[in-house]
Amino acid sequence: MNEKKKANPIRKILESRLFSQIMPVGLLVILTVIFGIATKGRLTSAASLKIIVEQALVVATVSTGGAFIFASGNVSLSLGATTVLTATLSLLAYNKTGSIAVMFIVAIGLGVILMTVSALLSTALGVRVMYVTIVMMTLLSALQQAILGGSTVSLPYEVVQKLVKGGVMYIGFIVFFIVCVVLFHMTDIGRSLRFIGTNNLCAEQTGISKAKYLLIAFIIAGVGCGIGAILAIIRGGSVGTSTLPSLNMDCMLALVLGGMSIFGGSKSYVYSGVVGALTVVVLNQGLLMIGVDATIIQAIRGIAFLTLVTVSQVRPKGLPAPEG
Amino acid sequence: MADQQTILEVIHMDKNFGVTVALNDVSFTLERGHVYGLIGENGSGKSTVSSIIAGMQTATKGDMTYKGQPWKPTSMLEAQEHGIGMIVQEAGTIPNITVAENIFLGHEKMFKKGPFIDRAKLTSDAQKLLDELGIKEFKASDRTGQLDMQMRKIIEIAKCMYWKPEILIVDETSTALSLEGRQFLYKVMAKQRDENKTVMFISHDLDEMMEHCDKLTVLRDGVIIGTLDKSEYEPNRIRKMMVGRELKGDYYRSDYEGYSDEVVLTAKDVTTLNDLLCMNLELHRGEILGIGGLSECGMHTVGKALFGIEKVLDGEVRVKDGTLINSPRTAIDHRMAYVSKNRDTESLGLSATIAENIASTGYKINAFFGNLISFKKEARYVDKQIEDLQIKCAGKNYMVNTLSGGNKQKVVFGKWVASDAEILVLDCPTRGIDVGVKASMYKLFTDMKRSGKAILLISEELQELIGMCDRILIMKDGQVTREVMRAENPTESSLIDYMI
Amino acid sequence: MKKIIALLLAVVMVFGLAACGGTSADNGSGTESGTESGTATGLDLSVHHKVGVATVHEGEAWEIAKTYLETVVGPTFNMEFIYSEVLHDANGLIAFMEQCYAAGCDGIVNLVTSNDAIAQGAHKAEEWGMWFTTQNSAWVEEVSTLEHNIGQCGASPESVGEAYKMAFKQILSDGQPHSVVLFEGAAVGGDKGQGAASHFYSAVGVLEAFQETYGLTYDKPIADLVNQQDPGEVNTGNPDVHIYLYPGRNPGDAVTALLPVLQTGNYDCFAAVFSYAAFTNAIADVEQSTGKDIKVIATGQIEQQTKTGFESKDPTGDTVLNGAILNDLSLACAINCIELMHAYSGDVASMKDNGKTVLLGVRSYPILGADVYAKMEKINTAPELYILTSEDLIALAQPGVTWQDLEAKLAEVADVNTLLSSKGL
Amino acid sequence: MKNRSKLKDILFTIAFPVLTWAVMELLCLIFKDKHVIATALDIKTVIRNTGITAVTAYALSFNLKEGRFDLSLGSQRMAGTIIGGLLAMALGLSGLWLLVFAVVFGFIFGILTGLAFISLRVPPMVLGVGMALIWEVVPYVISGGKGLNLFGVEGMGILTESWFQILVVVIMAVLVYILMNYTRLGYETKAVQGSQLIARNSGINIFRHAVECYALAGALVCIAGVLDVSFSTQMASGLGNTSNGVVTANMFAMILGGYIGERTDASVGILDAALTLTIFKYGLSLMEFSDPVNSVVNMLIFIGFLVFQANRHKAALGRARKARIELAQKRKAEMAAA
Repeated sequence: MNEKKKANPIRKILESRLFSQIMPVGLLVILTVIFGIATKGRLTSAASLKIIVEQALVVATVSTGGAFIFASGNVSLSLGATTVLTATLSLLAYNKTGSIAVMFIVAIGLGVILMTVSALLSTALGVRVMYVTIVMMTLLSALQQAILGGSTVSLPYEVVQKLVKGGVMYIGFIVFFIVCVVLFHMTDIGRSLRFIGTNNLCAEQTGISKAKYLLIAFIIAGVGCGIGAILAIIRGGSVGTSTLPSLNMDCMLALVLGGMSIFGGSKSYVYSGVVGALTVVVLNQGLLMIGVDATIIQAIRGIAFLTLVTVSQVRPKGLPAPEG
Repeated sequence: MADQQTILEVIHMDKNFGVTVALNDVSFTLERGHVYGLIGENGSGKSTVSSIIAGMQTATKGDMTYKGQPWKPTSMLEAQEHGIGMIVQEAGTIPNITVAENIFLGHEKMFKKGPFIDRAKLTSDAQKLLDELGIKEFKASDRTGQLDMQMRKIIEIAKCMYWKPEILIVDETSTALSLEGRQFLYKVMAKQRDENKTVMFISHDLDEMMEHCDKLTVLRDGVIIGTLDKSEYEPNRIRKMMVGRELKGDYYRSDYEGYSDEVVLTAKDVTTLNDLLCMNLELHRGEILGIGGLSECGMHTVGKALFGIEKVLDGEVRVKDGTLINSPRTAIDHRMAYVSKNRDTESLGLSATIAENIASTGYKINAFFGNLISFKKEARYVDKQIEDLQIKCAGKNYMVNTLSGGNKQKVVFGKWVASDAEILVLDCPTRGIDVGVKASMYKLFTDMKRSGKAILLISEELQELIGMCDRILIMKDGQVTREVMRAENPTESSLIDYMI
Repeated sequence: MKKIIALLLAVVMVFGLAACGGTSADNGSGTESGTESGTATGLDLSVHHKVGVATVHEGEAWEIAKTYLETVVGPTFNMEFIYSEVLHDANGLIAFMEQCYAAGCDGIVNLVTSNDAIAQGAHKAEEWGMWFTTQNSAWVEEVSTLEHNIGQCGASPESVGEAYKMAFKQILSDGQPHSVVLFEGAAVGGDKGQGAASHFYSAVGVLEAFQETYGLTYDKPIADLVNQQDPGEVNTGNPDVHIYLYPGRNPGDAVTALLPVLQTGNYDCFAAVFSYAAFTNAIADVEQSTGKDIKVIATGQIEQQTKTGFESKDPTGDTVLNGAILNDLSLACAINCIELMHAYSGDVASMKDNGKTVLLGVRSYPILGADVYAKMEKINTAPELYILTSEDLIALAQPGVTWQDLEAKLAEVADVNTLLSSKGL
Repeated sequence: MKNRSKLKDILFTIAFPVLTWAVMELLCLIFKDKHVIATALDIKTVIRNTGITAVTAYALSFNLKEGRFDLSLGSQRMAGTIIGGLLAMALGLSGLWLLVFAVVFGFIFGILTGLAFISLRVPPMVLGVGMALIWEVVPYVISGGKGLNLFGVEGMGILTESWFQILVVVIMAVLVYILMNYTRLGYETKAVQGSQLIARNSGINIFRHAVECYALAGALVCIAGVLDVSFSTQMASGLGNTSNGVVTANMFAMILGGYIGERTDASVGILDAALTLTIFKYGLSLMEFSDPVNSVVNMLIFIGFLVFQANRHKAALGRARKARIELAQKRKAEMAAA
């Protein structure tokens, strides 16, 4: 049955590419404006906006890298654990050597290595990506616990200050983000990954090697985890077993809020993570400022998230599943 | 009494999808003891009307009576239980359960014993049904996953026949069946007629329709154009009714131009795990080489093996410069292209846009600075194909799944034409495409051939092979058993003889 | 259309919920900035202050402290509190402080105990001009000179260590050899400002009690033993005395890991430097299986679970809990708020010792029997039964009251009997 | 013939826990001079942990095998157990009622999650992230942040009795077995696991089915919650989307169970796998592996198993290929001769 679909106009808008690209950004702006008004401008003050951006940075960075994996139709649950373990080990490396450069190199190197291992388990040994990442999630946080025990490792405050003053957080994020935008939207990497996400059989038959591009995706995500780890270190000054426990969930939340399909494919954008992370922080901050209890905010976050996802998608006739 | 003969009446039926009119004031009557054919292009409304009768959807306006009573089914199950069964185009069976469980899928209530399901009775009932239908190839307790696609399709037919339908609706089923499978289906249809029941048969295949239907109703754009009795059948007339414009009876190529001696692709003693065993072929520049055979002869694997998708265990596939083809990437790098038989699942990203699909072959071609892709070049790459192939779409940024079958196939061709492929391996490229688009496809093949490209055309339609190919290779048991030249002017029956 | 309705509904829902939670948003003028330092202006209770409370606690004891803050401290000092979710580290603290700053808070009560969290937090507070006060038993020197860091209080390490030592000495005094499994919590690094200092000194207290009673020869200094990250048996030099140390913050994991250890039957004492409740069933099972009584001593609060522990019997007929080292969260919170009030009054100097922050020790109460606890449990159950009542708070918040005065007050309420009699119990 | 293969299947199933026990026993004897299972308490612990693992794995499998990974399952466990427990305590009822209430609430949270799924129709993982945020708040608000604390509560003793725990685990395993093999739900589950699309076209109400799966998963996971809390006496009401860890940790049991169950039945397989893994972990903890190290070892073995499972058909494939190549050589020789 191939009756030409001429659905109602709202459906048409929802299906259009432009809408799905602009909607999340628009939403972020609207939320900011609403809360700006509700808090009599306190939310939109320069200091407050700076805070919002800084709070969103770690999630934004890690999910920007993660977007490459999600674009290929694979769900990664180990981004959070990778980032935290990376942060731990690079801090230990700093404490051993006292060199910031070593810390940076270890962070990015380790992020890449850990993610490469995940990728190879999947591409070379044929284990499903989701299972690999579930195992890695548990494995890496257990490793971190085994290494740290109950203690925390920290970076001396002067060093943190130096890094903050040097704008390392912003530079790190912006450089990574720009590279990602270029790789995702202007080279074959992003296009291939999206195509794999849309239909990996077809991609394979069009000469797009899933194994190769998935490996690239994991490596980029690994760099994201490494930079995210550094940002987390700079922000918190220390890492322990309970650092960023829900980072992976936050990243998924951010990506989806930012307009990306969890099934990846055509509707994948590298900036989703950034937009989504900012949206979550604005929502949090705004609600807190108008005096909502922190506990309730979590529930609101959940409701708002589900509502937004529901409203912005074309409701499938059947149940949502890759097969339809 | 004539009234007793009437089993179903459709009266002034309308069906709208949003602003699209799928059916417009359709009325007809079905009588017992007949096989009715419903024919029309894609989107003509033939599937819509049959699915309304079978309870898959409801009409916007109009009535139906069934056995003299008003008929308004709310689900397929309801229709089935009242004696209207439908074999659907793409229903399928579930591999991890038994044949019996597949047959009674959705009807497990029938075997309820308290809170439980009586599995023994379920299996024995199913076996009884298979015996009745004379199916001996498998048992009711077999796991469905062990059976091949043919057999699974036969399970679907059996599943439908369990309900002893008074009206059997067969929607585009034969396209998925091999010759033997079709014979089984025709037998079931004939039996139905002999038992004074009714069949409604929907198919693209005009020959098949003319052979098996007592009456043919032609639909176009949701309107009944006319109904013909068997005596009035004439292919050109029917085609004309379907498309609403004069179509040349023969839209295949009529020339006998030869091809170059230059071999561009060689397969030597190719053996794959399941289907091919020492298969040999040579494809020449400017040649359309056809491959035909019974569906399990392995011909669909040929395409995959040549293109490096299916692993070649023994033997080799090489292009002109001697490069061994062992992956799609090397194939594409040597300007090969492959169109799969399963267009929607293998050749297209349905939820990606038209532009993304076409551009998927051109990441390297459209790069300008290292790996950076030039948006301008890419847009040109895509636009040219949409224009040249006249892909009907609201815009290149719309999803492919909004297109009709023919236009989808054009997108597939677009991506390969754009990549300037020299060797095209096409597996059933005109499958499920309506006549109009088909004609333009054939023209495209001919043009490509003339421009020196080599085409390997794997097809289940004998007419197509005869009409288009310079040479036809007939396959059996994974090997090429016969070569037929265009000059021989083969007929369908001679080809079938070779196949068997 | 449906979409629009859904969107509207969502907006209504979000704001509806927001309204439910946000009743206090519009009352009170709300000071826009916290930069009011300068000359002392006297105790002015008419000014409304918003204070962010960054907690690491959850559960009953924390709820009791919250009730105290809400019903006594808040109304007395005209303070409004914003509570964090349960925080774990510096990252969480900073994020919460940012939110507080944006929400207009001018003071932070920080309960996140690790030096780096405290240091980071203090620096942030300094940067934004928010007053910062902390609950932790280890003094953080590196930020002690920051103007806006006005002080620390916490279970005083000596007192908590002493309490454990005392409790154990009493148990070990029967002349028999005893062995202990010690759940150390976040003790590792507690002396270096990484874990929790109180946990560290508690563990040290236990080890010292054993050492002094049996003349044990540990193969390492006690501090190094406590700082070991891996769980395991300590070399005691006495074959009849076994000591098993288990560091870890998650009681659930600890139970699974310690059950086989307890089951060897080698141990007849169990000490937990924080909540012991998760271990009760495991210990009961072991007692039943081995027929030996296990003495339990743990850090506790004045709350139901401590009461039940003293009142219930284990399978061998002994009480489930044999000794509790009580730390009163409410008292510590009160001290933090008093420090904040001094800061608001411009009286920062009297809270500092030569410009440096001071660590005020909140004493632990060792309770070694159900009878004593029966009296103690009444504490914190009514406004006049809190250790510091509304009058105490106002008296201690007067400008001119110094940190020495606070220290004296803490010493005054340090003894269980004195405290009980002062409350008429 | 058939009987013999059945016997083989049974031996295969028994071999997993028995061999694991034997290996751990040997290691424990060599390195620690201890037995893995020496006392009644050891048995009790193993039973309880097996129960928790098995029930959670069942709960996971209902949705996961149909392609729905419910990330909110942990929050449902927390919410159902805490609220059920608080209700039982408020009414002064015994531990049995706590179990009943927890299951009922788990069921309700499951149904609500399922209803949200079929009405919102967002991808399951997205739904899970959102629902977890919401469900975590419910027990937090209801318990005032205190969570559930059963220590010293009258009448909860029954929960810690071995016979009761065995009974719960056995009844639950039998129920799942019957449910999966002899009822409509089982029939539908197998069908939907095969293909949701086809099942739907055949008239199976996949919407109702999905809700049923969610509801069952919710109820089951709360049994695990109760078994857990009966021992640890308390369940904290955590926030911040961290509640799902306890559930995903049982993924290994589910997958290993699926593998063992190929020979017998999925429900038997999962129970068997749970027992195997519990003995393994228990053995490691006897050898004084700390919890994180224990996890690391387990996960490494899990990876190994996943790799094995993904590649176990390769040997057969290799043989088939070899045979095919030989056939091709023979055919070539024939053709050359002809």
